[in-house]
Amino acid sequence: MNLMPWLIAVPLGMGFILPLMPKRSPRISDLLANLATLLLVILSVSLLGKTAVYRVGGWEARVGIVLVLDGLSGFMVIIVAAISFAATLFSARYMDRYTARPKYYGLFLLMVAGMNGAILTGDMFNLYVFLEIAAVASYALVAFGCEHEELEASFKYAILGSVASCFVLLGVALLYATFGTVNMAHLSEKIAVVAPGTPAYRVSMFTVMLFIAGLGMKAALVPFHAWLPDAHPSAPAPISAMLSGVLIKAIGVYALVRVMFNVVNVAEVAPGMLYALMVLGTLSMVVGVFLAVGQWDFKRLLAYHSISQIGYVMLGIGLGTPLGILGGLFHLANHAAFKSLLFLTAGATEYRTGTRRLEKMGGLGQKMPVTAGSSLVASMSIAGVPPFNGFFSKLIIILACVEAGRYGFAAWAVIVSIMTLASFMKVQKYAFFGRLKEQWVRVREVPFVMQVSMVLLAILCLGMSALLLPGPKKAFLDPAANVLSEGKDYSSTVLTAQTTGDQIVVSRDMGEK
Amino acid sequence: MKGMSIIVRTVCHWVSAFIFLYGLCIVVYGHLTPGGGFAGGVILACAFGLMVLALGKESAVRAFPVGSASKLDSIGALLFLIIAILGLFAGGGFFVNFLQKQHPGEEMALFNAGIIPLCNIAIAIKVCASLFLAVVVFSVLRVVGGGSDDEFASEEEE
Amino acid sequence: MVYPLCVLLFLVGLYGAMTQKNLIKIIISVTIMEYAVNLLLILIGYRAGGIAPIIDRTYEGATFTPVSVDPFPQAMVLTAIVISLGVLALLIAISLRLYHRYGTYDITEIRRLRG
Amino acid sequence: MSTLLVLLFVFMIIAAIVAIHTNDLLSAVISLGAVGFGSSVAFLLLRAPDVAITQIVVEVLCLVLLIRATVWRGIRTVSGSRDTFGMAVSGVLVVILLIFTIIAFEQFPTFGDPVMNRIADAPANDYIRNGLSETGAANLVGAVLLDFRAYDTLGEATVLFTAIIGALALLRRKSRSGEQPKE
Repeated sequence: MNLMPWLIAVPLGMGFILPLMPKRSPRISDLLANLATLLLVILSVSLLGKTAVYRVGGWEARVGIVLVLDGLSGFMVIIVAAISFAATLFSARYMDRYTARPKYYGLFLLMVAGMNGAILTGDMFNLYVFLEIAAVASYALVAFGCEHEELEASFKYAILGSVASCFVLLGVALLYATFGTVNMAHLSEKIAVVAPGTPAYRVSMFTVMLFIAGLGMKAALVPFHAWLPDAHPSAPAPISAMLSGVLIKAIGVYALVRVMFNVVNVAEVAPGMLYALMVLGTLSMVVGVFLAVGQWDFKRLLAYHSISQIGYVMLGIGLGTPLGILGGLFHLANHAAFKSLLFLTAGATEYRTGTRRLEKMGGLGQKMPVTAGSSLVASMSIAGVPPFNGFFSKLIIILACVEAGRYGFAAWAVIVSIMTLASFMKVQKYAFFGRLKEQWVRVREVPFVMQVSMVLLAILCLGMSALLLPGPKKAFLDPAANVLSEGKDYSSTVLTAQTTGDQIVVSRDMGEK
Repeated sequence: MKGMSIIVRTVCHWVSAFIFLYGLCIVVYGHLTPGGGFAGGVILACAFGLMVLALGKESAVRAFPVGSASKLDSIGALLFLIIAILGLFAGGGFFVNFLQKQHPGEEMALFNAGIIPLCNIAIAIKVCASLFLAVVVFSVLRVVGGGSDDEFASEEEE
Repeated sequence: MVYPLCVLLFLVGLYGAMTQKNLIKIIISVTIMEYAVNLLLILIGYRAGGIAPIIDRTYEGATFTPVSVDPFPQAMVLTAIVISLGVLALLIAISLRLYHRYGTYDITEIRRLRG
Repeated sequence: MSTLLVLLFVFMIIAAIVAIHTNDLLSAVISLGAVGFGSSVAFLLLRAPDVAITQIVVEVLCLVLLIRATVWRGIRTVSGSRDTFGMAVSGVLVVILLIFTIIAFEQFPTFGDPVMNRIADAPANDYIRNGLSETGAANLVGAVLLDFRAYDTLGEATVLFTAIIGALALLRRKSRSGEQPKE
């Protein structure tokens, strides 16, 4: 049996069941939610390296909806599953402070289902629908604590998100009116033969702009970033980790990149759009880090760094060269690991000390060694210190810039990297090193499950550098990068897939090239 | 919350019964005539909403308790998913209309179109329950500006 | 003539969402934008002199195909309408809670965050 | 037909402007209702009875929710000054967008010429030709919604479910358990 629909059915079904669970015994909800995310990890790893097209309802790609598993979507699904497992593990004790735990886990899993659906779908309108599931769940989760700041941030986020969704739906409508279909592969086939200057070309360029505005808003690229520094710190820590770690990538970066490379194939049709992507990326990179340097709120600082690091991803992918795309995607995966770990450690210090202000902390490393250690690992990774994963991905992006002759962009990337290092040295100095303050003498390490989830992510941060070794690179990174650099192959892969008995439609392996 | 005058109550009692029947009709004939699970579900919820507005929250909640509404909400959604997964086992694929493929009914008949009427019913249950919940929760809240949690009374009885 | 008017409706909503200072007015503006997109989709699917995409005994087989309007945008719009209803319900819940916390619907007074 | 639609659209645009510019919240909500009912009539004129039914009932429910949430609580008017600078900037932005859209729509397919006429392999053709024989549903919108693209409908039901669960979670009586982490 093909496992692909279960990637969506498992979190969806568990999300429907969990709100029915009794409020009095929160451990049942903990157990079920962790079970679901663990199952997702197993499912996504077992699908690694496959290229498959699944026809929902048995209809062919043109008529019905298809789920497409290729190098890129398999890569994203694993990231989502791994981070959500760490986050549910962390939630088990962290959420003791909040009520209504069954609803929390229900919303959490529905958000994961939305992300998985958006990643796997091969249909523009379906992308919009699943985007909305993930987005609506995240609006509710940001406001979950019902405090002043959380509600305010959530309202701002929800309004901007709804406007962004309107843009996306408008784009889908225009594509449908012009090309008569919303299937991504079918659209791509039709857009590939459009000549520049024709009305259809003009409409598709306008649509790409709408998608950059709409999905860029979800990815928090700079002119559209205003909601992120409010929304991400306000949420409970595991949700901040999910939002910064995977949500902005799954429904922002991934969706935008999929549309731009595989549906419209801007690399050939309109290279100017790629340049726009690079400019937006660099702008996010620079503005994000400048805003982060002056921050004293631990989580808010991390949120500004998310904007900056997403800028790196966009810069790498926007280069359009195979090396740039590889670097961008590798940085995306790395950022998911270290940024969610950083948010979890910020949550752990807040859990024990009750404050997010860096200047009030100090010397916590003596009392919370596991938290401090994993935070150090993550800080080194995000700052790009050599043996850690962040160093390699940033290096690849900078090398790709140089290779493509974009020296200005490379220079900005180096400058931003140095500023990131400075900013995280400040975090480490004020929070974990230095003299222990009087008031924190009685602080203890966080509960065991929270430590486990942080240590798991720290190991991931250390181990991900190994993805650049030839073997893992060929299995994990290359197939994902090939999907984008060979953007026009997407339509033929999906449309020419052969049907076999059990609807498992496997076409040629795209990683082989 | 008190209801309205006796005339309004009596009329609404009758009218909501008819609205309810109309909603059911829309749901069941969804695959033949305009309408379907969503429209029908919203109409059913409107029938309950009318009762909430006219008779007061207590009598409406007596007819359709909030606790069971929130359970029906999950169950309706789950039913829809189960129909989809049944397709995986009985028809060889997620969401395959296995009933229609195996037992095609007579065209234009009520019992026809395989899983479509079943899906309509599941959706109607789900939509009706969730919108009823929305109406009840939004209309019974006593929100006092600048209050603390204790003054905030959203009642979702277990 | 019809399409530009539809886009104008969308832009009126967008203008409202950008300029209004009241939570409920912002929600109303976003809802207007959603209506405009739904209308655009249905306009796209219309066939001049067409009939509704429901087969009955008078129009069967070959006589139906050339006159029916496009059912696909209608299905998309049904989905979009329900999604916007859900988003609206959630937005109202958030603004009710905001009113409970701050005692106002005016966003210029709801400003604890600096972003 | 076309003139009727144009008149309806002009009515809706005026209602939308009223909804945005009035200072009375009740009038704003009622004007939103006018836009919604206008679009419902437009759907009916455009031969989309399913959508018209859904739009009108959803509209009723939206109005009930909005009025019960706001006006019922005695909050009637919008206070506060208007930000002229912000309005000017937004106005310019909207005008720029309008120009862009007009360029994009310049040679947009003419109204009343659906994709089935222009594009031979559009899925809409399959839906109309084979919808009844393959799914058994005479209502083709139902056939698309619940058979050809049932997966979308699952997503849509999930969005509604998520939103309602989220709303219930936000409106719960007590948000923090008050339980301090055990020392």
